[in-house]
Amino acid sequence: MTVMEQRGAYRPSPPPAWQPRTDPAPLLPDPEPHRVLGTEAAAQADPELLRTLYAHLVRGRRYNAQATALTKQGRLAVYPSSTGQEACEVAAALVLEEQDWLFPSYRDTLAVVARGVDPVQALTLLRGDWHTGYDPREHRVAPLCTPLATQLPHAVGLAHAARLKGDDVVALAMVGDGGTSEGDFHEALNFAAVWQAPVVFLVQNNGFAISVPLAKQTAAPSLAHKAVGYGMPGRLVDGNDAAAVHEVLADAVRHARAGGGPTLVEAITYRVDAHTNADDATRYRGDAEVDTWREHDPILLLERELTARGLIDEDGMRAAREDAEAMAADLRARMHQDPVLEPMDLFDHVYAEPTPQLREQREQLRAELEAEAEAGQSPRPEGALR
Amino acid sequence: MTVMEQRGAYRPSPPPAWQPRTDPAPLLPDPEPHRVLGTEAAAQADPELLRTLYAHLVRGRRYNAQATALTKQGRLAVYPSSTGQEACEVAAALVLEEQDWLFPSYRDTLAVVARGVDPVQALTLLRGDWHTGYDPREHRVAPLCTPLATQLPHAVGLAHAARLKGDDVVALAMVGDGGTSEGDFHEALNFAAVWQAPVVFLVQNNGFAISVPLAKQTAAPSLAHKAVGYGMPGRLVDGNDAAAVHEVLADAVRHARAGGGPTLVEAITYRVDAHTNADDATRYRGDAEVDTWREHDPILLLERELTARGLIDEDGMRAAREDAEAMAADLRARMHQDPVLEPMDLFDHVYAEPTPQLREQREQLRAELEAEAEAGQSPRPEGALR
Amino acid sequence: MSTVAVRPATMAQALTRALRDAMAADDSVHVLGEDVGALGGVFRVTDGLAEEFGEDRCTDTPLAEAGILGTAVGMAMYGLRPVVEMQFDAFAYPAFEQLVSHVSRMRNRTRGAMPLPLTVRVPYGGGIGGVEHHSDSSEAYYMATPGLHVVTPATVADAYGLLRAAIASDDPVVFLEPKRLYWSKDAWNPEDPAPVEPIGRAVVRRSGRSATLITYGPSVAVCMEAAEAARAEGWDLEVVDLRSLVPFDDETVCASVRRTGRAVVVHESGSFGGPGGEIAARVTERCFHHLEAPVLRVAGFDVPYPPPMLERHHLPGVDRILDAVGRLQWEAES
Amino acid sequence: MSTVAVRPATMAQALTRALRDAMAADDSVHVLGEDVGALGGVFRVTDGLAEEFGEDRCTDTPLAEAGILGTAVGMAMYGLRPVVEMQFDAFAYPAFEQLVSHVSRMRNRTRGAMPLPLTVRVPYGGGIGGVEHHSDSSEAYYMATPGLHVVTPATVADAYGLLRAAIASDDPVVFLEPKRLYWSKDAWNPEDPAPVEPIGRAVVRRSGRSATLITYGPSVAVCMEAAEAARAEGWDLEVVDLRSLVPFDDETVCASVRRTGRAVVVHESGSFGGPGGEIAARVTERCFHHLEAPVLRVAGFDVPYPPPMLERHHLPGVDRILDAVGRLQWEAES
Ligand SMILES: Cc1ncc(C[n+]2csc(CCOP(=O)(O)OP(=O)(O)O)c2C)c(N)n1
Ligand SMILES: Cc1ncc(C[n+]2csc(CCOP(=O)(O)OP(=O)(O)O)c2C)c(N)n1
Ligand SMILES: [Mg+2]
Ligand SMILES: [Mg+2]
Repeated sequence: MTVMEQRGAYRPSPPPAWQPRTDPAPLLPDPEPHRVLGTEAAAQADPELLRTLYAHLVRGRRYNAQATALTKQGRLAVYPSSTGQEACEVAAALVLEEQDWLFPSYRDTLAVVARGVDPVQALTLLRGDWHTGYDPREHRVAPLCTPLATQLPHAVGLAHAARLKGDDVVALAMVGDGGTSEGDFHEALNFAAVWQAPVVFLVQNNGFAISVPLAKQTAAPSLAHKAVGYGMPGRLVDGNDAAAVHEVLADAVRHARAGGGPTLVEAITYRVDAHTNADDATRYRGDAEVDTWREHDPILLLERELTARGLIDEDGMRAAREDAEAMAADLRARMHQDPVLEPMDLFDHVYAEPTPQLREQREQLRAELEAEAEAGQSPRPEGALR
Repeated sequence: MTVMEQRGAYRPSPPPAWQPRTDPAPLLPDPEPHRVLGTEAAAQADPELLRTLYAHLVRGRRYNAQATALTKQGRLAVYPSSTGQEACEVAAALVLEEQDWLFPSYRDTLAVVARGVDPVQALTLLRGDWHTGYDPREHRVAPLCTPLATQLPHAVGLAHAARLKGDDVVALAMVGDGGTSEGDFHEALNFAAVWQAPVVFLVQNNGFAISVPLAKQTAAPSLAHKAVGYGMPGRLVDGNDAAAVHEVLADAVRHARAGGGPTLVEAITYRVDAHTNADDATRYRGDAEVDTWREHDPILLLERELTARGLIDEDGMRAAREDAEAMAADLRARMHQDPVLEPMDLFDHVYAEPTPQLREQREQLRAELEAEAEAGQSPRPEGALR
Repeated sequence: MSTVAVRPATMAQALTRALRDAMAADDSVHVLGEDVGALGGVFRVTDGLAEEFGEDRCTDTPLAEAGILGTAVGMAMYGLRPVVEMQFDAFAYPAFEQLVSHVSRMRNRTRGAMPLPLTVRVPYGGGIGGVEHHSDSSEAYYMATPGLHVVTPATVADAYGLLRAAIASDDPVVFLEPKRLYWSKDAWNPEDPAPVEPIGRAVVRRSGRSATLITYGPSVAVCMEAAEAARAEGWDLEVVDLRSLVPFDDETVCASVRRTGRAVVVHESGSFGGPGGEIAARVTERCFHHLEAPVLRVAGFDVPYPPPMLERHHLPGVDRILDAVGRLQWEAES
Repeated sequence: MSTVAVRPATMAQALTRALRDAMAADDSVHVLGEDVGALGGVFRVTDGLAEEFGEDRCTDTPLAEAGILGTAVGMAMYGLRPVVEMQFDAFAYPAFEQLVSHVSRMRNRTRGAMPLPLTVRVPYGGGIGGVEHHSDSSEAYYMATPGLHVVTPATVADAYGLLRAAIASDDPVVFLEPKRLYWSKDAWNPEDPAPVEPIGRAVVRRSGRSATLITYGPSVAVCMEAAEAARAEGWDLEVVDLRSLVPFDDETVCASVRRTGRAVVVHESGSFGGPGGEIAARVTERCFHHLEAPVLRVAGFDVPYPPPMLERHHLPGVDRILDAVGRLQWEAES
């Protein structure tokens, strides 16, 4: 039986014998984003999970700060910080099993690190070194993806392939609110639903696509409402409530794993920092707005809950901070060593075997480098190149 | 005040102060497609409108048959027939005012003709002559569009431009069920909703995209359900009920004209003929299915209503058929004259002014043609080109 | 050599056979695209595959080319070998971003960790009386994109051999199928197809001493015809069928041009910025002192592909090729 | 000539000024793109336009490049003159189908009834330390698409003049902005910008007698530097800045090459299938008997654009240009 046959096929019969279709009601998101922290539901949350989330949030925040600092020091070419969005980043990584796959956007270094990729390797792209610093297969983490939303069909194809092979694999793909406007978002969600692929789409709605606010991005009741148009459930969650994000994503992953098909999750959060270090956020938003969101900070929310329930004390919080500091110190130290790049590597992975044309060009560069080395250094100024 | 400001901007406030968003309920389509013919609502329908629709349907059916016949005679390169879908084709053209614009897909020659374009001119593309045989500005009909869904953003841009200029113009854009899967569909609908552009999107869901049935195209409750994801109303209509299609489209046009923004209309219909004359429909569907739909034929439905209400008699029906025959005879006669194409025209409209390169190439062709003419005919065989 | 009789087969049949053999030989080969299932594709190249291998191996996708190629990338990331069908050349454009920004670069950006063994079949070119958007020659776009292989057959046997090689390649291959050759027939033995050669070798289709016609795909047959006609004018033309645009077989091409001292590049694609510029430039760089005349180009005009009623004026035909050969400064020799 | 002092201005400032002047002169000029409003674009080229002309004239769109270009087509169909900003070269790829299948062909397919006066601004090229997908040179794709004009400035004055000309053109223009020149400064008088020349004329930036460097956009400055350095080696190089790739100024280019007898084409874009092939081929066709050596090409390697830490090895620099000049078979002369 093919994948297509397993799912009850929908096909409109000729009017007037109109057949009942999929009921849209269960696909529609609740009007209010799901919350756990600070609600009665929090009492049911697993204390161990909450503590783990907390440690990761603190680490994540510190990682963002450290990477931003490294950018100022010229150690990174660019860093798109996820400060304020750590709950989404961390939960996305933690809900996955070993064999599952993560498809991050360019903002999701934190999720990549939380999934287990070495913090320095995860920054390879952003420091101006080769494009992907880790082996995607080793970690089951796709390369950080810059062309917006283009990673989403990859996630669908991979999940579909795994399902065809009978493997128990779920793919979780991350995208921003701006990315939902791209055609690739649409096509990926549609393929996923038609194929009932085990994929979870996590939209981090952080209010902005660089300078463009959500109101100029969509007129929808919510981004999660897009799900019904594909025939998959849409879920809305408070993206700063780590417990809620974890719960909603874990449900969606479970649903996908059980053969229930894809889910679209919209997490409402906020990008506290500028778009990247190169961005000037004062051009398009005021401090007051940022301040409101600081009061709804993901770490603060979780800390309050943990403290209220007596699940953490000052020592516990200090331990988390110290662990984060150690990570940051290590990151700092290792990032201050300049990576050694081999120019000849330019040609080695364009194809499995370099073409004759690339072999010629390789020879040319080799000769140039030798001449340069012989001359001690470039004899002529290279100013025009920088 | 900018267009953006006129529409109440949606922007999620930080949780927990969650603001109520657009209410999705009114955007969702009714579970049953809207119907008029054969229902009590039919009594309210304007008799004149019903008679006009009838005349156009009969003409349209005849046009499809004639064009298909011309294809078999080698007079047309290809013809994608809309037999069975005439109600949508005709209503789409008739709901528009003089100043409005129609954006047809490659299947919508009938709508183009119903809008007033000369029946022969409308076939220019399909007979293998130049790509567009009419002046789009004269008729406010965009060229028939082959790359699927790419005409939709054009409609949005044009409607937006007209609105910015303060002109009273609505654009109606047509697309198939298959076309809804393209990224351009998504992007166009999103732009339309964000800009509140006066556009009506008419999806003719005829069950197939060439051979691919709807079940492999989408898992949505209906295509109209996609509307809510853009924040526009979605409407479902029986696409073979000319009165219902006209009513739903007219409402949507009125809504757009009044500044209410775009609407997505899904018309459930059926492609009775093969995809084009080149297609073999027996490869992917059985006769039985086609036959069921024949019982729900748009002309039959309307004829029944008109007869039951005494709005037409045998004479009236004969008159409609005779009018259609006259159109077909004229079409036949004029299509049997071979158009005269000027090879040198290849170069004249690539740019406002031909580039020096094109002028050179033009000279080359001119010289070749002269040599050919002198030699009486091509001295060497040209077999390899065919 | 098998003893089975060599029967005429069409290029479409050879392509179908190549897909079938590849799918039978390797479970990880999956075909996907629009109408590739029950219909067998609009050119019937995937005919019978869904029936034989099931819909999960030969899948009708939703109608969205970026989605098709994008999901194929994901499938390849998981270790499958997807073969994607684009319905017509111009309908591959929606997938351009996936092709350029992902397909062509995934191996390089992951430093070899994540190769994409993926074939994109694109029916291309004109001469079939197609209405607008159905006759584009898009090879210039693919040639200018490092990381892709670009191949195109001109014969039935090559259609089989090159498609098998493309599917077997560990790198992405854009496989250009000349539409107007789908129904061309050659004597070809499906039970004993020629061995699958590696991608990247041109072949001399006709030896000659006067000048070299460098061509590929749909224009090979036209060049062969031109070479025949040229005998009447006293020219003995060599015809080189490139077969692979990337990698480019400089060796075979330049050996021929050095021998003949004159060359014309022939293709349907527009001239300006088209493949002929690259070919003429690299041949000139390598064979300058062997050239009696500049390398000339006979190509489609630099206009959007014309309507069926005018396409014969656009496509490079025998006359136009011979005119170019005539402009190769023969007086310089005498 | 005005008496206002000539002050140094950046290319970005000149582009802003061109947009502003065009918008002020003609109500139908509309700017749209991602972040072009309050932010003024990521390169600040649209700085202040939304404030001055309102958000309906300078509009932040949803994040979808095909949608941006597709709606711009509709706006142009209604008589507006849209100026679209693509944020980076590689992010124009999603709009490729709209560009090739509609923008470039609308005038032709409607037999002149529906021209599209539309400008697509594309920041292109590398040298700015951008991470992947931020440094592509995509001009080969646009050159191979009949119906588009393709222009690119190398100086502050040309940035103004060419952009005004592009917006004034009744045909679609792909306006390529060399990213690494955005902050380059020239003496330029915004109150008295040079007259807007029609598109299609190259300019000799430096006269010389030994050989011609044919180049454009970001490589012009590098070639000027190379020409200076070449003096030490006894070469007097001419530098031709093409400014317009389509139409191509055969006249100016060939006049120079006929004078010098030697030429090198220099660009950042990859070599194989890149603009240099076309340029070398057409120069050779026209100047064959004036050439002492084959036209050589110095270009980016045929690899996906490398990471910032390696880009200096990829980009054509002074040394590589001089090496090529050295290979122009000077012994043949003596
Ligand atoms: C196809 C494409 N277009 C444009 C860009 C440039 N760009 C990078 S990030 C960005 C905004 C993304 O916004 P969103 O999706 O909301 O993600 P966020 O930055 O908020 O995480 C833009 C326009 C890109 N990377 N890819
Ligand atoms: C971008 C693009 N991809 C593929 C095609 C080839 N094609 C032409 S019609 C068609 C099916 C269209 O189905 P649908 O949108 O349902 O319209 P219908 O034919 O039923 O009217 C396909 C795949 C095309 N024209 N454009
Ligand atoms: Mg965002
Ligand atoms: Mg359909």
